Amino acid sequence: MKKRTGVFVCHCGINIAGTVDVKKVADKLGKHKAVAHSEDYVYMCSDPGQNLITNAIKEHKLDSIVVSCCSPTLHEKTFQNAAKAGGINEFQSEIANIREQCSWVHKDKEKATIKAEKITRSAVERVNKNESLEPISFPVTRRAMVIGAGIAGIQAALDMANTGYEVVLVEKNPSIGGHMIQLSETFPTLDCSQCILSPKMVEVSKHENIKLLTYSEVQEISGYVGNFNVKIKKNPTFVDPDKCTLCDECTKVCPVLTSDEFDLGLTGRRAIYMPFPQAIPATYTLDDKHCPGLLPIACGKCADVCDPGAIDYDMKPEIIEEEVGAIVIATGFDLYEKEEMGEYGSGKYPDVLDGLQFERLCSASGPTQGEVLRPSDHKVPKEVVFIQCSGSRDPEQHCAYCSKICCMYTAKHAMLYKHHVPDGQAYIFYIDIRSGGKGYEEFVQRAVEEDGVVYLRGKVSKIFEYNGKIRVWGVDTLAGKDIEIDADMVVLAQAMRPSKDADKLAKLLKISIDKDGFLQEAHPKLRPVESVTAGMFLAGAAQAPKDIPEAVAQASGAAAKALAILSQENLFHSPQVAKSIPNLCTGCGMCVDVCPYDALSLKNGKVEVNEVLCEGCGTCSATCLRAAIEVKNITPYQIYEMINASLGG
Amino acid sequence: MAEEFEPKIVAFLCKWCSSAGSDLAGVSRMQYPPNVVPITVMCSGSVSPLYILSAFNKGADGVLVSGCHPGDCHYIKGNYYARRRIALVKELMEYIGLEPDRFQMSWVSAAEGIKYTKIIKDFVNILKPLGPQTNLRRSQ
Amino acid sequence: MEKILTKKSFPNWIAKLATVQIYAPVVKDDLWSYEVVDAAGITTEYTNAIQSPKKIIFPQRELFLEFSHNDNGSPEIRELLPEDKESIIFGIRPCDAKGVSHMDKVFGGDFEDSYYWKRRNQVTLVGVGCNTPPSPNCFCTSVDGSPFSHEGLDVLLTDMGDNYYVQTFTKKGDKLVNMSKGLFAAPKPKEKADLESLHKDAETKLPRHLKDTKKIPPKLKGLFDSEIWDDESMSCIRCGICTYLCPTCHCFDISDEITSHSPLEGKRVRTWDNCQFPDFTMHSSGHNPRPDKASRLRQRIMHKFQYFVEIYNNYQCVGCGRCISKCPVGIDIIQVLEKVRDHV
Amino acid sequence: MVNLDDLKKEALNLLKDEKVKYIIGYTEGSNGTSAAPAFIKNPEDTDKLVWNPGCFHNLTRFLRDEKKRKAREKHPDERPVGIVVKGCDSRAINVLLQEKYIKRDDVFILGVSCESTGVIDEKKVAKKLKGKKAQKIEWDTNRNLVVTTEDGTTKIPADEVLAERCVECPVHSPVVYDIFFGDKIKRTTDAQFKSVEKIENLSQKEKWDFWKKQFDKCIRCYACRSVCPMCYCDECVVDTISFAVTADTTAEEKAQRIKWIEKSPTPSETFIYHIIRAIHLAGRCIDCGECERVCPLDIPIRFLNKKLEKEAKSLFDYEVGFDPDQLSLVSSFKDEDPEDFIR
Repeated sequence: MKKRTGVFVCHCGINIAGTVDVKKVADKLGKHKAVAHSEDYVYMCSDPGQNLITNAIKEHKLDSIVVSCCSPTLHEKTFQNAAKAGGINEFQSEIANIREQCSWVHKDKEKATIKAEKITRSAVERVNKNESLEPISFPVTRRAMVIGAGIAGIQAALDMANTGYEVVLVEKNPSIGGHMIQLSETFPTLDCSQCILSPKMVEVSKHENIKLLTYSEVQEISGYVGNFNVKIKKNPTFVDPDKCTLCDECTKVCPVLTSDEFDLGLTGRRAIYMPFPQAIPATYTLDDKHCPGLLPIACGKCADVCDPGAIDYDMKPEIIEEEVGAIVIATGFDLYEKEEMGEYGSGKYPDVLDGLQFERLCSASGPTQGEVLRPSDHKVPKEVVFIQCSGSRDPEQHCAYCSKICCMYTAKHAMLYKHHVPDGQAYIFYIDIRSGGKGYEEFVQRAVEEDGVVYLRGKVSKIFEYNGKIRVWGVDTLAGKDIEIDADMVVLAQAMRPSKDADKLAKLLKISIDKDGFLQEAHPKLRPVESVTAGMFLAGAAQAPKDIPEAVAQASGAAAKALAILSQENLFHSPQVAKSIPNLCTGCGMCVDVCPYDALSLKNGKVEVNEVLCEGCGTCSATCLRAAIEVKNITPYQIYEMINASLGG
Repeated sequence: MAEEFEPKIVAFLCKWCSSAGSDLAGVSRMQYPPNVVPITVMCSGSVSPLYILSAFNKGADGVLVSGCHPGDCHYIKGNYYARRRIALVKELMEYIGLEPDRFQMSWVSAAEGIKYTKIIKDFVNILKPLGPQTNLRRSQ
Repeated sequence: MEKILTKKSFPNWIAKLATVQIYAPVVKDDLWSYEVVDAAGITTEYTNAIQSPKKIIFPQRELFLEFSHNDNGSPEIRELLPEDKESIIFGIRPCDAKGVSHMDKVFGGDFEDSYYWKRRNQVTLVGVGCNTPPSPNCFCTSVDGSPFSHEGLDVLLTDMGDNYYVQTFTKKGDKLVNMSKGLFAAPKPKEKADLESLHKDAETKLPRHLKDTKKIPPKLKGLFDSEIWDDESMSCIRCGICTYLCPTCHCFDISDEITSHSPLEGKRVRTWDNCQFPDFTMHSSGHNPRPDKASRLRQRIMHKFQYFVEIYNNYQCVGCGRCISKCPVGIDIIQVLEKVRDHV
Repeated sequence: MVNLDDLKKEALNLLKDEKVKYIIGYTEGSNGTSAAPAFIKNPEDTDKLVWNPGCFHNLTRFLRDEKKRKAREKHPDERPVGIVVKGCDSRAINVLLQEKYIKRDDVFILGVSCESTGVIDEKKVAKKLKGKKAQKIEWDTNRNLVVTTEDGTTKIPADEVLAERCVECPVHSPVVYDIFFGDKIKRTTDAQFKSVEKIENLSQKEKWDFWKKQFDKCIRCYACRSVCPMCYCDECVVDTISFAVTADTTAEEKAQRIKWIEKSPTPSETFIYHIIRAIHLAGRCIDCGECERVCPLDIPIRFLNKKLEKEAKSLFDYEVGFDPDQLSLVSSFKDEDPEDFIR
C-alpha cells in the first residue's frame, strides 16, 4: 500500500541551507509517488518547527514522516515525539542526515543538493516500508541474585538489599568472605582485612532482605532480563545449623586430618570443620570427600558426641529454584598454580609460597598467629625474596595480562615482613612498578624508604634448594649484573586467574568470557559492569584482575545497574527486533549460532525470536542463507530500496 | 567539454561507530567529495553480500562497508562475522576478475572522523581512473 | 527446385550468401553452437549443437518495450521491435527446422506474435541433412520426422560425396540459389536415384527408436493420475535442461526489468520459461497446481504427446535426443514413452 | 576392491528385514558410460545395483525430495532411507547433519570407497572413444579404466579420464557411514586446489574475460542449483515468485519479494546469480563436482566453489564436511581472522 509521507527539510539556519538548496530538495521529493506533502523550514527542531510537523500530519493526513536534518543521534527522538503528537506511530518517522553527512562536509552546492536528495529519498523509501511498532513491555520479578560472596558479591548484595529488594546470595564455599577474608592487612592503609570485612559478613547474615545460600552452586538458568529462573544445587553440610551449638566437640573426635583450604595447606583441619572462626554462616560442615562416616558404618564418632543431634549423615543435596529479575556475577579469582611455574620449582619447595599463603603467615589468626616462620623448619626467615609478575605478563609461557594488584601487595608483603622481622632483608624482583591509585605510589616509596626493601629490576631465571636455603638466580637489569641470593623464603606474586569453573558458569549463564577466561563485559569502555546478556552484571575480579576498592566500586555499579531493572514494574524494550519468516526457515541454526544475545532458538525445526533479548543488530539476517530472518524496519527489502534510491539520478 | 567521471559510491555504515565517525567528520567540518551516499545499518554484521552485489547491479562504481574496530562492536561480535563474510566476497570478486579496488571495507570508530574523510577521499581517487563500473551493472 | 552444387563451388556460393548475416554451427571448447560467422567459418561437418538454432528466432530474452517516467511523473513508453536485419541459418538440422515449423504454429494462427514473426520472416533456413546421425540419441523417424525432412526448411543440402544435392522448397530458398545460378547444375537421374537411396539408407542408421508412437496420445488420456509419473520422475532434479534445450519448447514469461529507480527507467522483456521449474505454475495465493516433479514430468510428456497433438495434429517432439543426452540423471524420454505406451 | 555382490547382499538384507524404507543407489544408465540414480524398494530389485566409474551422481541430493515427501505424509514411515555414498557424498551428509537438515537416523549409509581412483569425466572418456559407445566400464587394479565397446576392450590410464575433482579430492572414502565397502585407502593429494590456482594466476582482465566467456553461455537452466545437495532452500533468489506463501501471507508481504536478479540471461544478472550461489555455498560445498558435470554448456562452476573452499581453508582453517558438530564457516569466527584487506 502506498503511503502518505511528509518530507520536512530543515535549513538549520545556514548550517544546511548554506550548502544544500533545501527548497529544491523539498520540491524534488514532493514529486515522489509516496510523498503527500513536503516543505522546508528554518529550524525543524524548534517548537514552531515541531508544531509545523504535527500540524502537517493532521492537515495532510500523513501516515509517515521524513525529516531531513541533522544526525539521528541528535533529534531522532524529538521527531518521533512530533510524529506521536500528530497522531501517528513513532516508528513512522525517519531522519535523513543531510547535515553531518552532507552539508557540513561538502562545498559544491549543486552536488551537495543532489546528494541530500538521494539521502532523503532513501529515507522515504525506508519509512514507506516501516511497520508501526509498540515498545515491548514485560513485567519484572523484583528480586536479584548475586553469585559469589566475596567482597564484590557481598557489597552488591548489601547495596541492593539496603534499597529494599530481596537478594539471593549464592556462594559455593561453606562460608562467605572470599579471598579477602584470608588477607592479613590491606594496602595502602594497612588496616586489618578481617576487621573491615567481618562486619559486612555479619550484616549479610542478619539482613532480612538477603537469602544466603552457601555451599551452593548454580545449576541451570532459563528466562531473560527481568525474569530469570535459576536452579541452585545446595550441597549437604550434614550438619543442621539450627541445632548446632558450636561446641566444637565434633572436631575433637574426628579421626581424619586433611589440608586446610582456608590456610592454603599451611595447616590441617578435620573432616568436620568450621572454615574459620568468623565463618558465616557460623556452623560446621562435614566434608564428604574425606569423612569416612558417609560410607556405611565406617565411623560415627562426631554424631556420637553431638548432644543436640545436629549431625545427619543422610542429608541430601537440595535443588532450590529462585525467580529473579537481575543477576550479579562476582565469582572472583584464584591464584595461578605454583605448580605451573617450572622455573620457580613447580611448587615443590615448602618455603616457596604464593602471596595468599604469605598473607596467612602474616595474619594474626593464621597458622603461626602472625609470626612469619618458614613452613619447613619454623625458623624466622632472615632473607626473603619476593618475585613479582610470577605468571603474569608472560604471553609465551603463562598469562599475557598484568594481574594489576601484585605490585602493591608485594610492597605490602615486604613491609609486613619487615614489621614482623625488623632485622630481616626483603628483596623484590620486578619488571615495572605499577602503582596507579590513591596513595599507592606513596605506599611503595614507604616500603623502600622506611623499610629498606631492595627493589631489583629484572627477572628471576631460576630458584632451587641449596644448602637448606633457596638460591635465587636473577639479574638486575639496571645495574646490569647477575644476582644470586640465598634466601630463607621466596614469595611468588602469582598471577590472578578467573576462579575455577568460572568458564562453566559462564556457559551456563550464556555470557561470554574473554581470551583469558575472565567474564566479558558488554563494552570495554562504556558498559564495563554489564555482561553481554541483558540483566546480568559483572563485579569484582571475575571480570578482570582488580583490587578491593575497584571490586567494591564495580559491585556498587553492578548493583545500581541491577536496581535500575528492579525498580521498574515493567521493562520496555525497543521493538525494532528480529522477526523470523517461518515459511523460509529450514532450521539450520546458523542464526542461533551468531546471535550475540542468545535471543534465538530453534523450536520444532524453526527459529524463534525472544524479542526481549534481541537487540536488533541484524547479524542473523546477513547470516541466513534463506532470508528467513530480518530486523523490523530495516529489512533487506528496505535496504534494497535504499540502495536503489541512493544510486538514482 | 567532457565532464570528469564522478564515481557513485554506496557506503554501508554501522550505526554505532562508522556512522558516528562520519558524523564527527561533519561536526569537525572536514571536507570530502560528495560521491558517497551513506546507508546506515545497525551493524556491519548485518550487511549481506546481496546488498553489495545489488549496489553494483544498480550502478554503484564502488561499495564501502564500514564497521567498528574489532573488540569495539556495539553488538560484541557482529563485525567479526562481517570480517569473515566480506573476506570471502572480496576474494571471490577478485577471482572473477572484477576490479578488487571497487569494494572496500574499513574499521572507522566514532572518534575517527579524520579516518572516514581520508577513506572517502582515497576511495574516490582510486575509482576515478577506473571509470564506470559496467561489469555487474544492469544496463541492457 | 533441385540442383547440384559441387563441393568446389560451395565456398563461392557461401561467399555470395554472406552479404547477409549468417548463423552457422561453430565449435568452441568442444561444444557446437550456432553463432554469427563469416563465410570461411562455415562447415557441414558437425555434430548436433547443444542448443538448437531456436534461440535465433525465439531468443531467450526479447525486448518488448522501454518505459520511463518523465519529469512530471507521467510514463513514456516506446516499443522495441527486433531490428531489420536479414539472416540465414546455415546448417540447421532437419529436426531443428521442424521444431521451428512447430513454433510457427504456436506464434502464428489467429494471433500473430509480432516479435516472433519479425525475426522469423527475416531468416532463411538452410538445412543440412543427416547422412549419419549427429547424436547417439537421434530418433526423428519415430516422431514422424526423418534425417532429410524438409519441414520448415527453405533449402536442404544433402552431402553426396563430391557434390551437394540442393533442394529448395520456398521462394526464399529459390532466391538463395538464384543468387549464384552459375554455380548450380541440374541433377542427373542417377543423382536423383542416389539421393533417394541415400535418404533411405540414412533412416536405417538411426540409433534410437520408439515403436508405435501413434498409440501414445490416446494412451496418455487415461494416465493423468497414474503412478507412472511418480516412478519415472524419482530421479528428476527439477532443472530446466530438457526444456531449454528442446527445439520445440516455447513457453515464456514477461517481466519488467528496472534499470533505474529515480528517475524510473526500465524495459519489459520476454524471457524463456520452463515448465520444469517449480515457480512456473506457482500462484500468488501460494497454491501450486503442479506441486511436485511428477506432475511436471507429466506436463512435459502430455504437452508434447497429447495436448499439442490435439491442437496441431503433430507431436511436439522432433526426436533430436538432446533431452536424453543432457539429462543429468539419465531420464530418457523414449523409455518414459515406452512405459506409457505399454502401460496396462 | 569394492565387491558389488556384498553391496547387493547388504541392500537385499536391509530391504528384506524392512530396516530401510528404500535404497538410493546406482543402476545402469541408458546413456553409455553414465550410471543412473536408482530408488530400490523391492528386495528383488537389488540385483540392479551397480558400482562403476560412472557412478558420479551425488545421491544425497535426493534426500531433499525424501524430506519433502515425508513432510507431506500424514503418517510418515520413520525408517531410514538407505543411501549409497562416496567419500565426497558422505561429506555432504555431514553438512546436512550440521545444518540439521537431516537427522543421523534418517539415513542408513552404505559407504563406498573410491580407493585409488574415483569417477570418470564422461567428456574425457567420450573423447578417447571417438564416438564409440561404451557398453561397460570398470577400473582394474592398476588404475586403468577398462572400457568395453563393440570393438572389444581398451585400457585407459585413470589419470587421463578421472574427473578433475577426483584428482583434487582429499578424502576418497566415506567419512561417515553405517557399512563400509571396499578398502580404506589413505591417499593424499598435493594438488587439492590446482584448478583454482590456474585461474588465480591469470591477470585481472584475463580472469574477467575467462568468466565472461563462460557465463555468456549460461542459459539459466539452474541445473547447477538443482543438482546440488546444499541448494535445498525452499525459495531461491532466482525464483520469480515467493514459495513461502501460506493462507496468512498478506498481499503486502507478497509484494515485498526482492528481485535481487532478473530472469534474463544478461551478463550482469548471470554473474550475480553465480556469485551469490558461490557465496551461499562457502563453507558448505564439498566439491562433489555435480554442478559442473550437469551443466549443459560446460561452465566450470566448480572452480568458483573450489576457490571459496580454498580460502576457507587458508584464511580460516575451515574444512567442510568432516565434523557434523562444528559451527558453520560464516556463523563462526576467530579473533585472529585475517583483516589485512580492511582499512
